[in-house]
Amino acid sequence: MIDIAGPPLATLSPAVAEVSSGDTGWVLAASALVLIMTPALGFFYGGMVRRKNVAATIMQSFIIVALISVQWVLFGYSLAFGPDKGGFIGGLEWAGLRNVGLEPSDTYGTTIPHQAFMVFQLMFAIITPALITGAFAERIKFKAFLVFILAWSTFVYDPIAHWVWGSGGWLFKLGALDFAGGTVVHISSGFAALMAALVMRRRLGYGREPMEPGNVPFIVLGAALLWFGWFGFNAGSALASGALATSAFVVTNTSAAMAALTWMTMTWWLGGKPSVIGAACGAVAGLVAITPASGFVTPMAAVLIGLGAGVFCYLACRLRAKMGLDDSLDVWGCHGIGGIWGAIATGLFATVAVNAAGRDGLFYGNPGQVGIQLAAVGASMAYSFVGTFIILKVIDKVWGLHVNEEEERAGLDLAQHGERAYEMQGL
Amino acid sequence: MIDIAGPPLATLSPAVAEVSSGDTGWVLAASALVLIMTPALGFFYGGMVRRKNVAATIMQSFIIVALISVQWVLFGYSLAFGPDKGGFIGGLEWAGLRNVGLEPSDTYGTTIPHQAFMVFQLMFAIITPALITGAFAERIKFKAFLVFILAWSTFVYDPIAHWVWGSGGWLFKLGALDFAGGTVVHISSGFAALMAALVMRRRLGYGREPMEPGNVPFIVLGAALLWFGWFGFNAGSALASGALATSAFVVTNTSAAMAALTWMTMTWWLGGKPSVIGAACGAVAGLVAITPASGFVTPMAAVLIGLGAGVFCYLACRLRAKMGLDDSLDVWGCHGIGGIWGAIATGLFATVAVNAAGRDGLFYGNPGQVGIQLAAVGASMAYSFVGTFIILKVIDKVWGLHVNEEEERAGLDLAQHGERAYEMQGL
Amino acid sequence: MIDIAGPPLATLSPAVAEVSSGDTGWVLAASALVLIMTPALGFFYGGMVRRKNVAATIMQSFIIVALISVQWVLFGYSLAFGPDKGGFIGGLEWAGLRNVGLEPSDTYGTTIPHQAFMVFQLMFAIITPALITGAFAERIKFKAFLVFILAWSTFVYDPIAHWVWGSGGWLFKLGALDFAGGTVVHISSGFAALMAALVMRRRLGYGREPMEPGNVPFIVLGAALLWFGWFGFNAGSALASGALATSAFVVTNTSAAMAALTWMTMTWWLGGKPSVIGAACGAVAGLVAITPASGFVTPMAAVLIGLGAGVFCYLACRLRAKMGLDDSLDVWGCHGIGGIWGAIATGLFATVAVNAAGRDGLFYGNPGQVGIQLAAVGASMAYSFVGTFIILKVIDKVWGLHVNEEEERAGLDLAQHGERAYEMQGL
Amino acid sequence: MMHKIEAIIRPEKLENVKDALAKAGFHGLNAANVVGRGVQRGIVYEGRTGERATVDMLPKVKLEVVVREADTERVIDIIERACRTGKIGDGKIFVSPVLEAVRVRTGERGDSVI
Amino acid sequence: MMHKIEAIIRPEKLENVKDALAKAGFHGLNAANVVGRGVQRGIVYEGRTGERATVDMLPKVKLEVVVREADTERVIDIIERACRTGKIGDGKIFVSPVLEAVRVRTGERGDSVI
Amino acid sequence: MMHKIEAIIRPEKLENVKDALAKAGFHGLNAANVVGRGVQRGIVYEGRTGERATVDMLPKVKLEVVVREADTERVIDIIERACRTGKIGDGKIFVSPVLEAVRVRTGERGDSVI
Ligand SMILES: Nc1ncnc2c1ncn2[C@@H]1O[C@H](COP(=O)(O)OP(=O)(O)O)[C@@H](O)[C@H]1O
Ligand SMILES: Nc1ncnc2c1ncn2[C@@H]1O[C@H](COP(=O)(O)OP(=O)(O)O)[C@@H](O)[C@H]1O
Ligand SMILES: Nc1ncnc2c1ncn2[C@@H]1O[C@H](COP(=O)(O)OP(=O)(O)O)[C@@H](O)[C@H]1O
Repeated sequence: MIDIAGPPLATLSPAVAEVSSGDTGWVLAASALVLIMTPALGFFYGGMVRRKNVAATIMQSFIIVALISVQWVLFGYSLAFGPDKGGFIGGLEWAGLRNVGLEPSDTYGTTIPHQAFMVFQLMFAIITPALITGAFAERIKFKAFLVFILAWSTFVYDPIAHWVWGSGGWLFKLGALDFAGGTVVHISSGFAALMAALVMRRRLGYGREPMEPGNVPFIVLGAALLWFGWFGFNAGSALASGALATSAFVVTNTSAAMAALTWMTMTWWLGGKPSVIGAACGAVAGLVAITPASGFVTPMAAVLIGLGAGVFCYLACRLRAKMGLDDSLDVWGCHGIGGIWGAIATGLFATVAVNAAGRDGLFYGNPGQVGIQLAAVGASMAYSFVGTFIILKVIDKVWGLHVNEEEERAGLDLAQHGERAYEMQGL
Repeated sequence: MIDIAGPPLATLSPAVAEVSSGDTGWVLAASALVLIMTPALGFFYGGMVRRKNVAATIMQSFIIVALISVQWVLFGYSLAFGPDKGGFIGGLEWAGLRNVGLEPSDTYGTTIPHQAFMVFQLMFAIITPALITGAFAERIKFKAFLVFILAWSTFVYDPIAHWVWGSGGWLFKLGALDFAGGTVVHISSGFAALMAALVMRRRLGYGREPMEPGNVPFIVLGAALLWFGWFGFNAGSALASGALATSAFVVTNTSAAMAALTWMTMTWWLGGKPSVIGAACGAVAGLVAITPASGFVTPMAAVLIGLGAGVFCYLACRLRAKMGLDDSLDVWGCHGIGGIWGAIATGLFATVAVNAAGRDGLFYGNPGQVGIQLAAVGASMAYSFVGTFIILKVIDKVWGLHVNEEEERAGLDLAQHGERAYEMQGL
Repeated sequence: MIDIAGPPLATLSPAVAEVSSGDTGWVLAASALVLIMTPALGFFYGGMVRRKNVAATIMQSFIIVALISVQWVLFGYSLAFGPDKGGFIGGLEWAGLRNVGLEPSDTYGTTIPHQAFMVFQLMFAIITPALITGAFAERIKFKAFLVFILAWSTFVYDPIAHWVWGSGGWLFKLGALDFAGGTVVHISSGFAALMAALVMRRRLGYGREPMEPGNVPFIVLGAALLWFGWFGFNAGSALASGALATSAFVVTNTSAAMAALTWMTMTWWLGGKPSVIGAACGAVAGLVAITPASGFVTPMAAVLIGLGAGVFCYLACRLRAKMGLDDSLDVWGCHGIGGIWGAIATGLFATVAVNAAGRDGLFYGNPGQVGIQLAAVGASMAYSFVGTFIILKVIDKVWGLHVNEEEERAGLDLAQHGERAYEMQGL
Repeated sequence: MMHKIEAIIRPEKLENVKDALAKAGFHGLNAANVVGRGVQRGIVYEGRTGERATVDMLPKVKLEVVVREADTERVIDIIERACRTGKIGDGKIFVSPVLEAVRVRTGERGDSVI
Repeated sequence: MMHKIEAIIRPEKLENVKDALAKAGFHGLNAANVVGRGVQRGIVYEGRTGERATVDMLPKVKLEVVVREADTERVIDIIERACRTGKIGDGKIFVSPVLEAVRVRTGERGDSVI
Repeated sequence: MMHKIEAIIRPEKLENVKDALAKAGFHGLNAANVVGRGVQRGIVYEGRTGERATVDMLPKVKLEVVVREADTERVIDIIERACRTGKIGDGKIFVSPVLEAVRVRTGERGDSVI
């Protein structure tokens, strides 16, 4: 998933259509690793909400896995990666996976079965909308949620994925570097989350009542599994096993680690105590920031990228809180800001010494790359922002977005699903 | 693990005995993935029982991993895959893994070390009896449980595995298609569970007192890890990395997703609210149903298989409840019915377009396949049903199956293991 | 990571510097598997402490992942594996990963990128200090903890890793067999834990108040994920996919299984009931004991090694308890004794039939190997013991090791991190 | 003399009643989770697969306020108004005598401490 | 006048006593988890590795039933019978006066509401 | 007659007071978790990202000891001393009358059972 100017390299050599067993094995393993990230996210988020909402929050991530898996096979993959229509969207020629077979594609991942590329990409299509759920946690109607996810995936994610990764996509052609999805995944979801927080009313009692996280171990469990899965996310994006995958693996781990330390230190310094949740959030922020850069930078650059992620994302979250915005689980601070920082950092630290198919960044003598990166950031940010607004407003009109007050007080677990997360300890 | 008529292909070319590093890597990774499924099952089941039984329920799955790992190495593998004795059972020539070395077998998985095949198979031998534990949850004596598992593995699982997968096994010769264990794993355990529910008395208060699940997040955690591990289960059953593994991976994911959506929708429709537990159970049902078909069908067929799994298994569970049968965690509904549906669906949707080594099903012009599938279903169903009955009755006579009333009231955690799952919050 | 006498084989053929995609894929997958072990350890330990300390305990493992990931990249790897200085330590030539690139090293893991070897080794450097945290659980100051880990890693782990695995390391040259880290990982951490328990005061109320484990499911979750990850730990230590990795995988599973059964049986026999925690601890003990042996022994030897682990480690834990030593979570009993047993067992059961690059043990006609093993044990034991003492004493003087009484009563979650693990159920 | 007013109320009403009491100047109170059975004999619980069971003990909150005898009626009134929905399960209030009250911090006695 | 009967009993006996009271027509009651110490000074807790400690506070259920004075003896009797095992730790029953009872739903007062 | 002494104290003081009471010969008692509000109006809770909120209900332990009337003062005194820190939030003690006590195990009545 390297975005570089010009036609994808693979198209130059469509003859090489043999499946590599090593590469396929790695991409399948990576796909499994990315799959587990979305339930992991459910635990990361589920641990942060109050106990009356934990099952519902986990459910949101879990059911997205199911929903988008079906959407993708039916038409999502075709919209995102199908034959290009004007640089903006893929056609429906590949709907129902017609023409998506077990031979390698001549465009995407040319040493692995086309379906392996498809299923790896699916995992990204799953986790992106799942990230947004942190913005409207603890108060959205389940039905409205389902419609939102389906619409957002189809009308926001699929086009942006096409722009950046689809052969023929306009951002792809522009030469933006985005190894594993900083723009497509994190900026799009981060700004969708910001819009959701602007459109939806805040949680009852927000800013007055304490909203203590219900289960800190779940937060760490989620963060740990996200970290684990992110190796598939980033190192799998090499679409092959070998040096590039190794490099992506190493910088991913380094950035996550540095950001976890940094965020924890920030909470120690500004909040008085080293926060466990802060360490977990920091790791995620570091993973976010390294995502677009992961195929282009050195381990020492990753240390700095992680440092920046810890500082910027933490401050963004505090700012968000100060503004009284109820992006309940800080999706914007983590993914929006982390994604922007990552995109810029890619423009700063990228070097062809790591990836000959990439480009140099500012610090390696190519100042123009930063501008290209910002263009990609701006485009996906704006598109996601506006698209999310429209979708939410339509849903609010037709079905209503919010549970009513009584349901919110009772908690979504009971109100929306009729199930308590933990057995009532009725003696 | 493809079952087709005639001698296994590999035996035709025993000369090719070189270990493929790519295939071995994939099979080892897949084995690790399948290993985690059994503790995952422990959480899936552990979350469904009341909190006084959660540790004991998780323990049942966990200790089965240990117990069968030793049984398999000592004699189980030899019984299942050792030199054929009349199509019914393997001989003890391979007991203690004698003759099971690091060179490829000339029969099973001919590009990987024989021990790699052995250990991959072990993971199936582990999870199958673990599935049954859902049927007698919250009331079995731990000692009786251990004896049951050991006996059932030896006298029921090992023979059926031999019939279907062992070279020389009679069902193998019949030409039944079972890619990853619909018959051997799911039908055998599902009907063992039904028998267990028939033989054992119901939980105290069953049908009068609410038996609220103790920990819904654990259910979803279990289901998510099962989904994750099932990629190893099904795509690993190709015993090689490449196109077939990719295809199995894709249909596995698709069926799970569709079934999760379907089951959730059924609970919404018939129960009034979209159930979180329902989504988790649905995913498992979809995974079950696709298991025998996973090497033979297209992604669109997987959508239909998942749909059927969601509908049939959910209705089977309701039926079971209506009949007042205490198959406590619905093993029969999920695995018995899901397994049957999968076996039949394989007979309907299989196509040699996906797997040249397979066969066409009804919809591809080979109506006879459905009959063969039903024969395999019937045989393993009947054998497991009867075998389970005998084993349970013997154990009941000798040691007693049930904990006494006082122990059941107190919960198995304390009564059987002397450990509470969660620290008593004694202020 | 095979330690045999003489210069490492790889150095003999520095010309073969090509990256194998299969081997790299396996080592990356194995690295991810080992990464998840440390958070898993957090849950294993976190479940054993009282609920007021669960988040803090999990945090210790989690933050070590971050801390050591950065330390390793900056200088740790260089100290452990950098150019040898007198057999005792590596030089700082590789600090900041200078000269650690994407081509294979000519010394370590010659078919995979040097950074892949580096990151695989990192995972071992992470988990080793994390193991120690069980010794001072529920009472250490977070700041002191951080300093301790950093110092211990640098001054104890990195040198020992160099001795045993670094090319030029003196134990390496001696011919000690340690496939995956019995000495480096388990004995060093186990005896550091013993020293920590000797230096630090016991938990308030120790021996008077019951210290009931807070969350048994977390213990099993941790043990299961440790088991899962340990396949990467041991089978990954082959640094290649194939027969040796397969063999390591099989014996790892077998020993874990046997030890889990054995420990559980011991608790049944001596404690009256089969303990769930016992089964989990047993599995870990079995994994510990097989670690040094995992590349050298047969599955049947693994059964015996697991049996020994279950018996010896369990008795060691009881002995420890009887002596009133508060090694709170039995690190010494599990890792110290398990590591020694494993090192000796390697000297007993090793056979070149499994690994031609290894050596025969006592039972295969080479009694001298046991002596060499004991030398390696003794050296790392003594060094770790003394090093830990000095580090702890210095920290105690400068910052103080213990939280104060009030903080200990309140629990580390609130006192050190200002976060409760579970939402206060304040109605 | 003082009275202890014990009110067994719907958990979701605790916030309401706390606020109402604070507004009227009654800050001191304590509350705990209980389960209870009354005229409201229980609700039907529908299980995973449609099986039904009756839960006869429902979760309630027990609120305790110790007040001066003279304030009893006012406090009862506040609680009643804050907690009434008119549907079965609204709860009960019980009043009992309290002979003495002590402030631990200072050792003060009598109804001035409440 | 009314009485409040507080019974501190073994948790596993709650089901019994609830049923017995219902049979005798006493539906209204509430219950909560407490820990307690009495003649039963505690039990020995054996840890993971054999270390022993004494738990002096054991989990109990505190059952509260408010009844008409005239019913007090009957209810005590029912509770005693439902909870007695004859072994240490069976619990205690305390009776105290209740001056007033209110049904929140309707505002009704007096012993007809219980 | 007997008295019930209800003390609402800081959770971290329970151990102290239990020991002090045992030393003075008072073994029987029970305790439960409650939340409470008093002069101590609450503490500020700082969230993950710095947002603040006031928690007005703080966790407390409610200790109950039923004693002979003659022992009331001594027990109050012991509790006061074991629980006093002098800072707001030390808690309250309330005393109320108990008319009867029953030992379930034997059926014994009166103040000898406590
Ligand atoms: N006699 C009683 N003694 C103690 N608690 C009671 C009694 N009667 C009712 N309660 C408590 O009051 C709660 C509400 O009573 P309920 O009869 O359901 O209310 P309503 O009178 O509005 O229908 C019950 O759940 C129970 O906890
Ligand atoms: N004086 C007391 N005040 C309050 N609660 C008490 C008192 N004495 C006993 N209890 C409660 O009663 C429970 C049972 O008392 P215990 O003495 O163990 O029963 P028994 O008299 O049958 O031996 C104790 O656990 C405690 O909760
Ligand atoms: N009038 C009251 N009725 C019932 N409980 C009370 C009352 N006043 C105080 N409490 C309880 O006592 C606890 C301590 O009271 P507080 O006023 O904070 O102590 P202090 O008087 O030392 O400042 C409160 O948290 C509450 O649970």
